[in-house]
Amino acid sequence: MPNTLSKEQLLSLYRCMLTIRRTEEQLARSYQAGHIPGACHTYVGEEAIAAGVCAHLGHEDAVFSTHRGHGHALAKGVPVRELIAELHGKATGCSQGRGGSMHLFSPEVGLMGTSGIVGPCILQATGAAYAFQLRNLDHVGVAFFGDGGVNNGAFHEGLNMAAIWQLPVIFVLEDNRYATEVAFEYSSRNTNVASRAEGYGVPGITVDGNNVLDVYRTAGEAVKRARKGGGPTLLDCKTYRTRPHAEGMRDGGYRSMEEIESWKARDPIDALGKQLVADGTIVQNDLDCIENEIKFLVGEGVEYARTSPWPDPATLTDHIFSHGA
Amino acid sequence: MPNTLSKEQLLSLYRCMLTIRRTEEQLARSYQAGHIPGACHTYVGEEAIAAGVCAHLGHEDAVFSTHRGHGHALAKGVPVRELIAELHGKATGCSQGRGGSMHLFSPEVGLMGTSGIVGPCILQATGAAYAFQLRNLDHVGVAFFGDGGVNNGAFHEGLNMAAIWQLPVIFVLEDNRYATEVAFEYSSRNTNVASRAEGYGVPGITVDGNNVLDVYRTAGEAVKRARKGGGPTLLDCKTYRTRPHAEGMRDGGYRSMEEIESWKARDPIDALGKQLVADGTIVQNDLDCIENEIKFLVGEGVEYARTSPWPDPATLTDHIFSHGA
Amino acid sequence: MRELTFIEAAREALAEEMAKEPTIFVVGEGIGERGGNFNTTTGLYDLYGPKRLRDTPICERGFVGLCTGAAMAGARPVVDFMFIDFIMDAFGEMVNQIAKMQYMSSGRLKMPIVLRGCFGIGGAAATHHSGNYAPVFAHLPGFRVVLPSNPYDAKGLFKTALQGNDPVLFLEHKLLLNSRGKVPEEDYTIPFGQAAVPREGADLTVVAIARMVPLALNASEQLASEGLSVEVIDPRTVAPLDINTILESVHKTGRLLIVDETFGPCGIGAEISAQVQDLAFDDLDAPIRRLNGVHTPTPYSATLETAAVPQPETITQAIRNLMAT
Amino acid sequence: MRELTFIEAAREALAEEMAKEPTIFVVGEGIGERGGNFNTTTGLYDLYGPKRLRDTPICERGFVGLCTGAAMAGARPVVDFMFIDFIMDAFGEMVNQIAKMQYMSSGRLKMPIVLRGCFGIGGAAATHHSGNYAPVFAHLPGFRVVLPSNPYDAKGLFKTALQGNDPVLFLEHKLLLNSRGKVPEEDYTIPFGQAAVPREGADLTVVAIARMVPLALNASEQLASEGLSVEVIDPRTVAPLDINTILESVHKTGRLLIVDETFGPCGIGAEISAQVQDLAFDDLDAPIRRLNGVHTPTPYSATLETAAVPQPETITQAIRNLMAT
Ligand SMILES: Cc1ncc(C[n+]2csc(CCOP(=O)(O)OP(=O)(O)O)c2C)c(N)n1
Ligand SMILES: Cc1ncc(C[n+]2csc(CCOP(=O)(O)OP(=O)(O)O)c2C)c(N)n1
Ligand SMILES: [Mg+2]
Ligand SMILES: [Mg+2]
Repeated sequence: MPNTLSKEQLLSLYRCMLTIRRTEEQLARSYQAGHIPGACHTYVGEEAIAAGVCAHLGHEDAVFSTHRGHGHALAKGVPVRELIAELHGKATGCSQGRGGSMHLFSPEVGLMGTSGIVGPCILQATGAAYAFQLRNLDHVGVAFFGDGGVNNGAFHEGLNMAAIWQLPVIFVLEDNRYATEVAFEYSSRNTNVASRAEGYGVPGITVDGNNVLDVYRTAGEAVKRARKGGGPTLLDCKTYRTRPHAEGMRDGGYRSMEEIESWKARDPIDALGKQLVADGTIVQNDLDCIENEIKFLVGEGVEYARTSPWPDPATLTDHIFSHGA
Repeated sequence: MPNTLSKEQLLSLYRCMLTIRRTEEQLARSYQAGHIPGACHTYVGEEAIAAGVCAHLGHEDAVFSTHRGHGHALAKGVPVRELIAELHGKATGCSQGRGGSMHLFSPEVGLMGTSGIVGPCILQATGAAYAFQLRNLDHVGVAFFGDGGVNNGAFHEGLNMAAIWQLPVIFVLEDNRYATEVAFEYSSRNTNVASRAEGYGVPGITVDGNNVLDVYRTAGEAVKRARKGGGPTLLDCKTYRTRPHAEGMRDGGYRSMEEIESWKARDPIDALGKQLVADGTIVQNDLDCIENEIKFLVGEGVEYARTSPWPDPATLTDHIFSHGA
Repeated sequence: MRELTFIEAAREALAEEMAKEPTIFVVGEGIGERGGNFNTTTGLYDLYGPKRLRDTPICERGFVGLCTGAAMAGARPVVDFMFIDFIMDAFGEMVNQIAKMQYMSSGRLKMPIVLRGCFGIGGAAATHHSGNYAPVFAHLPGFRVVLPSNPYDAKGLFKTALQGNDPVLFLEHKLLLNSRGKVPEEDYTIPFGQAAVPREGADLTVVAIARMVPLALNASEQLASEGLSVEVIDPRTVAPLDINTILESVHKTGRLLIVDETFGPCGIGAEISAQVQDLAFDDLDAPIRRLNGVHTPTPYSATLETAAVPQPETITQAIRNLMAT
Repeated sequence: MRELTFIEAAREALAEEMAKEPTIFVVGEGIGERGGNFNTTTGLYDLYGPKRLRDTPICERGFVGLCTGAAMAGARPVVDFMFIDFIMDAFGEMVNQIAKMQYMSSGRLKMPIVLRGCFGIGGAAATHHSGNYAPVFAHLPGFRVVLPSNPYDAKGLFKTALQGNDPVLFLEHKLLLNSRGKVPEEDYTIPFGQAAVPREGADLTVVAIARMVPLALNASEQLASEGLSVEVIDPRTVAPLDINTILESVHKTGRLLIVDETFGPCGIGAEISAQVQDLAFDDLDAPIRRLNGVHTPTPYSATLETAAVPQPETITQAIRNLMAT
């Protein structure tokens, strides 16, 4: 199945993942430098999921995410510079400086929104799917959420409604084993969420979240089925974040160095790069070129953020209502 | 297992069910006569569940219920007259006239409360179990709720917490196939809730909710395990209400006469009575005596309600806070 | 002119808008074939079928979250809560998502969603079926809050709600649902933020909300025979609030009484009083007075329930007292 | 006298009460071994273990409902929400269950439960982490609402909350958590409903809430050099509200300004204004004025965030304006 992917497709998956990685690394540096005033939850280590899923989506497909949404925004097509500018609080950011890390909006590319509250994205993706079904469109709704969201009532109510109305929605669980510092094994006796989805009548598939080709394949089938009226799917993607929950937070106490290192060894970007070079699809130089492109893109993004204007205080109450407050 | 029950135990199960039945029938008449100002959801047809479960509970065990709670109140030990008086809105009611049908409180007998809102009882029973575990008591929390509650987030969050903390709580699902007029098959693709409980790590047992001996046996095992620190259980009791959702409501359109009749033919009270007479445990006269006792009890209860005083308007704001408002 | 009941008028507005706009759909419990517990959708299911009149499981948070996503994806949802009390479990979706979505997305997303429900004290509905959260949604930014007092306003305001692009909380008092009034055949709408003056007077201004409007009109009628000329103002929407009409009236009368069944503290009357004393300080010949429902959970029994709500006599007395001040 | 930070003082209160009362337990996300995102429970897990410092899944509704039942069954729960914004999903349990439980049970059940959380605008927390729902819980009956402005009050009021039998919403402003102040070694409590007068003055009264208290004190200090004598009142609890202290002050000064970061409409200032103009109409030499946070969702970027909250200059200006009125 991987071999059905063209070189271009494979490279664009690689490019997407690396773009997320380098942007997140830059945001971490910007945070440490004091240029990001609010929270900053990075996606480092989990890039394969956003890349593999969003490769199947167009701008009309609606993506909803949560507090760890940088990767989803970039994979869905938000320009690097708009993301960086947003975290810097600039008027040129994707949310015009109103949102920051946890409130990313680019409806024009189908990033319908990320939320600082855990749970709502599951329901909203289900609702977008409802609207698409009602309007006889073959678009899909996609929710990205973490293991911490699984124990929330929104998961239960959202999956049930998607199942009984056979809605075109993909639930993408990013099980990175922890909710902040609380282990999923502690907060759930049953961490096999794919099987739990079946309990609602939603097909559940366990996916290697660090293998972009596995994500790409399973997501492709789920999206295809949804577009054809086949209803929802849950992808139970097992993965890991290799940075702290949020920048500036401790990363000890709740997990071991060994555990972190063992997952770094399974880095999804290295893995794909090595594989493609090994099987002769590409040569190392192809990867170096991509690395350079992205390096430029990110550097340009930081400069853009730095030089962009602050939001005008006069706009404080704009857009509370559709026609003035 | 039934045969391990003494004649007295069998008769008290029968008496409990018949007390509920005759009280509900009286409340229905009182409603039609205009003596009950608010809603009145009867438990007719489901008596075996309250009787079979509560037979294992003491006053220290905490029962929580929902809008259809008359049967649970009576089975837990609320005097018939106090229930009837409450629905009449009298100061002598179990909630002193503040609550009516959907807000029954008798903490002194362990009826911790019924709620007009679907869902909370599941969480509150889990919480009572938490308090019992914290205080090293061997009491249990019990939640009675309907199929409509299964699709509510409270079910998901409550079962999960009960599972991970191994709390002494029994979840008693009364699956009477409808939430008002909405069929459970419509609102859930998977109506096997016992199996869904297993998905949380909560043992789930499917029970014939119209067979009081089956309820008694399975509830007994669940309560015993909970008291011993063995954690929660869900009893998926399949049953049926043979009266409308609430008094004064239509009962057509959403279900057929045949369906109603087929369940009336499986009446839990008749079934037990016939069985006990058939196997010689008792003679018809024993049943007639019970019938007469209860007839008196209910008649006396109506008279009590009729002649009891109304709540004093001067008490309107009492008890909002523990020491005056 | 023909007469309709309040609920018929509101239903006609919904039917007319659904005929024009195919993306309007209604969700709620029993609003499909059954036509709604309060007949809010009677007959519409036969015209528009299950996708546009969607019976839901009992998951208020879930279907409000679903409607949020549907509105973001181009549909125009109407949430029919039956009793408005049931919004409580959906509060997070309403306050953190629906109310903030247009702002967070800098106006790139619209939020055309109407949340309707019956409210108010009466009929021994008791404390879980008697709520009214208008002041809460007037306090928090992002909602239009509508409280019609008669069939004509119900239709005109509901049409404005359905045609607009902002979140609307549409509150229908249970005791007004069957009240009759003139409703023209011709199409019309009533803009938000425009108070009505159902009775003009010179001596004292009464601002009354929802069901308190007819009671205030009766009281004024009665006091007219005593030579007292009372002006009655019905704000119709409390967010936005038409303070100018109130100020003009107070400029004329010098005396203001606000009658609202809802709780006093931080209520609508508090806001009106605070604004009027600030903006019309020199117009006031006496302190502004408030007459509210008693600050207590709503009891069941008639003797208590009656004492909890402003009655014709208490209104008349409050007016007399203020005139004597 | 020794100095502690606000959060140290509150933690000391919790530690002292937990040592005395074994049925007190704390639930929340990361309040176990981690010691709380805001260090609210640092060190307590080692003393009291997992049952009394209970890390929860992300199910706010669930664990608030659990605590409700636990309180009904003899425990004394403390819910640590981290950010108070997270109460939104638990609103139904708070408003329909916790707040009404003592009333519904006619005082036979107590509801000793403390819900605490950090609130307030600042630090680019953006709109899902900047909320404050004090006015909502002052409007609805059944809660005590506490907003300390300094470490001394934080400890004394928290002890009162933990020793009482009523539901308490304990709100801690994020920007005050690390402020230092004198806290005696000796045991003490501060009763609810008793305002503090941190500064006496003769010309004008400022009622300030939480973080606005230190800002108002600074403004008053500055204006003193201009010969203006400002009295500052800190209600400390807004439910119950100590209106008498405010009335006495206004009797003396004749001018009242209420400074509150929270929204204006139907807010605390509206209630204070409505009461004072009613009860002290003839004492007022000028209209009562309110200075509130801007009625808008909270934006991320510093330029917008700053414009949304009363600043030292705006407070000084508001005082000058009112003096000139
Ligand atoms: C309803 C709600 N409760 C609590 C929080 C605070 N919070 C932010 S992130 C987080 C952990 C989320 O874990 P998970 O869902 O697994 O996502 P991850 O951070 O691992 O990607 C928590 C508890 C929140 N944002 N929303
Ligand atoms: C949260 C909430 N939503 C809606 C209602 C209105 N309501 C009252 S009873 C009921 C149906 C309940 O069905 P089920 O849980 O199966 O119990 P049953 O009536 O069948 O015993 C509904 C929707 C409610 N009480 N609470
Ligand atoms: Mg996680
Ligand atoms: Mg049912």
